[in-house]
Amino acid sequence: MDFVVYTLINTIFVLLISPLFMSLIKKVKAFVQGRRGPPLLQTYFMMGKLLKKERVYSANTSLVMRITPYIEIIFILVASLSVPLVFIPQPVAGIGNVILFLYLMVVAKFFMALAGLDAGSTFGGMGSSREMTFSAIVEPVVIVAFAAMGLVLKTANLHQMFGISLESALITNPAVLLTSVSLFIILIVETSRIPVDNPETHLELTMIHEAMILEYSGPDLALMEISHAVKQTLLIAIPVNILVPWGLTASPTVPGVLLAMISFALKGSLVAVIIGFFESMFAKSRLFRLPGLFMLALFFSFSTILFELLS
Amino acid sequence: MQTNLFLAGLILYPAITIAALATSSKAKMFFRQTILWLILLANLMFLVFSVITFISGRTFYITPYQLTASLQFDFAVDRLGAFFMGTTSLVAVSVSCYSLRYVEHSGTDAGKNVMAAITSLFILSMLLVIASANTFSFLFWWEIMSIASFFLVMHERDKSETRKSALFYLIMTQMSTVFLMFGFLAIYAVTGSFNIQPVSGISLPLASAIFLSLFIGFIIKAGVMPFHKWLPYAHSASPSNISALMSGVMIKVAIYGIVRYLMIVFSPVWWWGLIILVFGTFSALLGVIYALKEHDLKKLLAYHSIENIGIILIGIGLYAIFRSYGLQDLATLSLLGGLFHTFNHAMFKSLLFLTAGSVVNATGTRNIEEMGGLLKTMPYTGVLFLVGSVAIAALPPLNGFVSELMIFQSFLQSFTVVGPLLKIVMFAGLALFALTSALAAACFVKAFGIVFLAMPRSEAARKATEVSPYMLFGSAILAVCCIFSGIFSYQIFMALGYNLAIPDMMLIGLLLLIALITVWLAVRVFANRKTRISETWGCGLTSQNSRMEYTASGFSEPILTIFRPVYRTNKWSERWFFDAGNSLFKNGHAAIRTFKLFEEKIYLPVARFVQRFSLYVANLQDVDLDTYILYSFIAIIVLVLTMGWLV
Amino acid sequence: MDLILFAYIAAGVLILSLMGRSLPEASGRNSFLNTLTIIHSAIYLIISTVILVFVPSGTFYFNRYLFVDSLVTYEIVIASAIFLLSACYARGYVRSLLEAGEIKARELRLFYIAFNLLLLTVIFAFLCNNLALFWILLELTTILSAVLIVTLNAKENILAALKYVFTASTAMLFSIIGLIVLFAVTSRAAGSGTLNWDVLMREANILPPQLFTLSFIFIFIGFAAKAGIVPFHMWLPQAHAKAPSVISVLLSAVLLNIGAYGILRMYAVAHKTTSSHIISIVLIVFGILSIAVAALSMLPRGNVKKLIAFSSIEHMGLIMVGIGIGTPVAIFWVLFHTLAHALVKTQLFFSAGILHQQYGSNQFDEMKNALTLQPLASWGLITGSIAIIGVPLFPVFLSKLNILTQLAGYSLPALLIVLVLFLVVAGAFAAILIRTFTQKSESKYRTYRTSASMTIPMLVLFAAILLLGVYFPDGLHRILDNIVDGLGF
Amino acid sequence: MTETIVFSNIVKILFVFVLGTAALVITRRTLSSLFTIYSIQSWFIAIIAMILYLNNHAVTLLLIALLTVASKAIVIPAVLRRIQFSMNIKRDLEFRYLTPIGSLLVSAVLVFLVYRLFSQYLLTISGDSLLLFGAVIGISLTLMGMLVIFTRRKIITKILGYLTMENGVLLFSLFIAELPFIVEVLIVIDLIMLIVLAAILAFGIDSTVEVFHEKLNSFTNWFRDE
Repeated sequence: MDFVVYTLINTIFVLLISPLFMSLIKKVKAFVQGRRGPPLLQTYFMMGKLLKKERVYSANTSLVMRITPYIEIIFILVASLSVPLVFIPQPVAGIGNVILFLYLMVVAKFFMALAGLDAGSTFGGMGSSREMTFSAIVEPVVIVAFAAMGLVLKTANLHQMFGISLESALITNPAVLLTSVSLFIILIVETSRIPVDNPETHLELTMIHEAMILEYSGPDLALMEISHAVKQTLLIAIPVNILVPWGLTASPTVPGVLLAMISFALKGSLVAVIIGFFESMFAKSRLFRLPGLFMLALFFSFSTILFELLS
Repeated sequence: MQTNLFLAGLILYPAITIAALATSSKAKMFFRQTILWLILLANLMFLVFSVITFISGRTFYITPYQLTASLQFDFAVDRLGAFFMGTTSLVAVSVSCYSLRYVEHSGTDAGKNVMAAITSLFILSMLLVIASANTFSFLFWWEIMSIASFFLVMHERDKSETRKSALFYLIMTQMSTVFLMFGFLAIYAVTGSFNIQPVSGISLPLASAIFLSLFIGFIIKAGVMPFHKWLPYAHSASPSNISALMSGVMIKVAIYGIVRYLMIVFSPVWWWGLIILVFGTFSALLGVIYALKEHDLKKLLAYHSIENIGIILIGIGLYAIFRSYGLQDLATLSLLGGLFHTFNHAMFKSLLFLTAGSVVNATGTRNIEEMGGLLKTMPYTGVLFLVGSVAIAALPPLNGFVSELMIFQSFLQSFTVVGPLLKIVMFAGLALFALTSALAAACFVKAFGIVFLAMPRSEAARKATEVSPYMLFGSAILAVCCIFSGIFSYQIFMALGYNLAIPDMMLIGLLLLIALITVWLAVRVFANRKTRISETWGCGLTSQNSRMEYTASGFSEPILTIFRPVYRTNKWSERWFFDAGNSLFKNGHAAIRTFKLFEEKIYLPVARFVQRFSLYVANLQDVDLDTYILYSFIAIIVLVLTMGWLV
Repeated sequence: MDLILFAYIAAGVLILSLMGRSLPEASGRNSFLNTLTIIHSAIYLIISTVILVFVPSGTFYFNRYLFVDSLVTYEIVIASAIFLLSACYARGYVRSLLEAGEIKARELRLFYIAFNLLLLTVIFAFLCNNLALFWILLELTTILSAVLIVTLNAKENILAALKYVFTASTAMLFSIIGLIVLFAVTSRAAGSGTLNWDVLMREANILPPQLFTLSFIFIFIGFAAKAGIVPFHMWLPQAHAKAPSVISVLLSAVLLNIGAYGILRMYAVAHKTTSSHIISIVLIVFGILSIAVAALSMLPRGNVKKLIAFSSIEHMGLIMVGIGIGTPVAIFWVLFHTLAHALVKTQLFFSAGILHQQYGSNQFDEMKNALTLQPLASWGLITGSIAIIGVPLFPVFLSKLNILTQLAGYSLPALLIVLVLFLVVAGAFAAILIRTFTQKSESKYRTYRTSASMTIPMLVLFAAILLLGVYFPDGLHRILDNIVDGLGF
Repeated sequence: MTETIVFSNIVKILFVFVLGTAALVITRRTLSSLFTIYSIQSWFIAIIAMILYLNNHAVTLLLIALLTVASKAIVIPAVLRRIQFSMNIKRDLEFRYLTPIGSLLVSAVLVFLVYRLFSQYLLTISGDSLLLFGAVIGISLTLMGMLVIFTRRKIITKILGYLTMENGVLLFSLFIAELPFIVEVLIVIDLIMLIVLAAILAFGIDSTVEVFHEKLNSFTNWFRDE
């Protein structure tokens, strides 16, 4: 019973909060560039507008184009269940398994790449080819980072990780700090932020993520944008909830959950601001320089492991 | 019940072979169909047999035939044997159902009959290798398996490429028999008996030597990295239903050998496990990297077999390490991961080969650069290929993910337990394993995307039509198995008595379904339902043709540049000029050549050396009479000398 | 029981005198002479099976110069069976040689006389108890087979026959030295000198080991030349390639066996003396050397009969290794291997003969679209070579596996070397067969009509090989067991 | 006592003569002289056999001596001369692998080698040093015969080399242990058949195939009427 309540709260909260973070990042980048930037609720308005528009499909597309948006959203939503934002339920049949969480996101990426190819346009093809290449290169970095965290916290289940971080204040533990740096780099890569890929631009040669959803329109595009936003919130939530867990509650009491929601909103927006500044500081790096960045994240995770082994 | 099923199968297969061979020249299509239906029936019988034995858990003994006192065919099917026989017969059922119509495509009537005959012998030999309880019958059926598969690879023998790969295949299988025989005979020298039972009282160096020779023998047949080169050639040369059988099941027989000898005959030492792990990891990684540059559909799938065999070996290697350290539960987890991946790979790889066979038949070419847009003309094959690709790319709801998850799980849980040096190895293994499965996903996006999506790139692809329902049904059986064994994996393991700490895929599937329904309803209610068809955005270019699309080599080019040191691609170009001063350029062409490391550096030099040395020895003997007598004279003198000194 | 011996001699003399009289002209002559030969070898087969079944082993004739024991009867039955099969095959084969002009009508009488004389000498060579008499009969077989090689109307045959005669007889001279030393040793040790197998077997344990090894080595040189063991094998590929296929069958399946029989007998005696380990080292070294040279010189072969000849050398090497190991199981399987090798070798040479008639040459590159023109011969050659490599459904697999099992007990490195050499052999056969049987050419070939007399022996052989590979008759098992006990292993 | 010393001296002298003839066989070029040397060699061996017979009165020795004289001194050289006449070859000039001097050096080394290796074994059989010496000469004569076979070009000279090898074996048997006489006779008959066949083959090599076959047939008709 407690699990059903958890799913409802967690999903609704994540759907509500993620567009906020997206527009907050846009606001910060605009502020750094000296402009006022779009209103905070701009992403909500965009979703609403897109839902009302008609769908336009290219003649070459097939079944894959039509089912990908749905696959995107449902896999990301199920992945969101393994990252408790507000309160930690009793573990149910390994939902929080790290590998499951990562691979659910890989499914979303897999079908998005196929959709990119389906329209038969050069940009879609280029987008999915680059997306699949760099997600393949980053995959070991991600898994080693989570493995390092698993080594530090002695468990491979996200729910238990958050539980353990709840009891012992981990902010002081250096190993966790190192993994959170590599987790932040992974966040930048997975949500295709500036050094890896430019989310705002539609300039053919520079966009990777945007190229794949170039052919989408109307409700499909809305679904794709929402799943992208939710994914970003999940990746923000993991380092945040482990480093600064004080908002999280173990029991589903109403005041506790409300407090947790507010605290997560604040923490999340703080990270969003950091991302905004981070993006403004860098220019998009050359494509084949990226593996260097990934190796940096890998270096951090290996140092965590060495740190853990030696101590 | 089991005995008469086993015996019935034992009699039916050879009867089919003899009947088909006897009437090979005259038999028309009707007779061949009955032969194929009989093979299907025989496979079904063995499937039922292995399922019963697997569930009953009791070992099934039978000695149907005795050649002499010491040489007899006794078969013992325990749970491990039943599992492998079940996988084999399941794949065999779907392949024989598929080949009911597939066989009609190629070759003459006689050729097709011979192929059907040898296929039944091939399937029987695989089943009996797994079932055999003593090394004599193991070697007996192992050799028949090799020779039968050699003849099947030779089916389209008028193509020179088939001849080359068939010869290469035969030499590799004979080499694997050399190592196997060395191992088995050494065991016979120690224990004095042929039957496979725990070997005790062996000095470690001898046990390691025997294990290594058996291991090399098995990995040659399994197509693991240094010895993998025959696999892509053999699979692309042989007809698709045969390559489905070969890569789906024959390779697993080699894996069965390794597991049987590791689990029962020897008690593994930790560095044995390390060797298996290292071979597995590099075989997996290089397998998928080479698959990425491959544009021949069947070769691409063959390289993926190498990758998946590598993954299975990782599971088995981990099992050996954990068992030598006494971590029983981790050992069972990794072994079950390896074995479950064997089953999964048999399912989705045969599915992919069968659907690839239909695609190759429909378009008449194996090169994916000339395909495209087949999902619209061949929807069912497309969907089945998609299920296969999702399974092989280890994406959650399906079975590929569950077995890779179990191996990931044993990697992750091992950190808290194993010694420091081994932890570093584990981390490196984990990283490489993750890279492999991610690259596999990328490769299958390329394969599925280029073959089935967007616009057809050649006339043949445009005119492709859906294949016959038999072929679809054959592949559908495998697809259903993939989905079923993926979603209910947790329940299956619980039923078998192993409760493992893996997520319950049925729950995940349920959640996905609920999410799908809610989202679908939400979109149906809120969103606008009008859809419009127009043409793809091409920066204002109006004429939209297939040359605008991304090609397979384009898709894999970024990965090729990142992994350049592995491929050691060299850019080759030649130019012709009108004038002597090389100023007026006439024409020329350039190419990026990937350096075939294994072929150029290992196989060809060895082959050339043997050729040169044997030419030298042969010329030594094409001489006249005087030199003959001179040789005898020298031989006698040497003999007399040594005897004088020795005696 | 001397009656049976006289039956042999009477049949031989009768047939030869019949051949001496006036003969009908060309093709009639061949069928007349051939029927006589078939009758002759059929009689011999019947007599030897009668001996096999009724005559108890260890009976002596002709004041102890000839004797019969289980090994002798086993070898005689094989030899006369092979002679009968090749006699039937010869009827069609020699007729086509006549039509092709490779053999002259007036040669036929010489051909068939030599053929039957060879049968006579082979049977008596096995029968004789005295080593010197055995030596003389071996020399006689060399001369007769040389004559048979020469009957073909080609220059290289003469050279091949000459090489054969010289290499074989020079080596055989050294075995007389061995005989003389043996005779001196036995007269010194046991009072009266003897060269009879049974006496040698009895007195073996009192013979001085060093001297016996010396005599064994000298005798081994001669018999090795006859059995085609490596340093003395030079004549074998040349003789087999040039001789008509019927004769190369006899050379390969029967004459090599006599050499191996002599070495086996000598080893049986050596086994009783205390110095048998040196002798087994010598045998195994020579065996592995033969397998190595044969395996390596198969790869660049272009001529089908030379390829088959080299595989005979390889199998004789394996038999030497088997004898060298000396355990009862190894000897049991060596004897089985002689039978299996003889049958498969005959099958191979018969198919090579037909292909030779079809294409007029033994070169592989000439044999275009063989499978369509001569399906029986091509499939005969394919199944034959698969059998000779040692693939399960055929008998050679059983004997090869078991001899190697005994070798594993003896020394593992040797086992590895032999296994790798068998790999090279398999590779060579595969490479050559794949290249040959997939050659296509549009040019029209007249298909050579194989007569019934050629196809029947091949089908009989194929059935026998397959049966022997799958079913191991108890009768054969019992015979081989008493031979092994008889030889004192 | 004295007559045993005299006897062994005579035998030693005859050994020297036999080795001399062997050296001549290796070096001589003209065929007719080769044949005479061969018959002289056979005579010497017959004389040795006779002397041995006088010494220990074994009847087989006498018979062997007479057999050697009959076959090897008279019949075989006649057959060879007749064949050489029909092939009308006079001399065999070319040498292969070893020049005459080289062959002589090698055969000297061979004699020493055989002596060095086999002395301790053969002593136990032959009893006194003279018999040992004879056996060693016998084996080295065989090896020298083999030397002739592979250094000379013409087949006829190879046949002659084979005959000297056979003489060496005969000498060896005289000193170690005489085989039963019937065996010696059969060996000689076998030798003659071998020589005739080799000669016909040699004849075939030089002439055309038809002439060879017709000669082969005439030989068999002769063989059949007997």
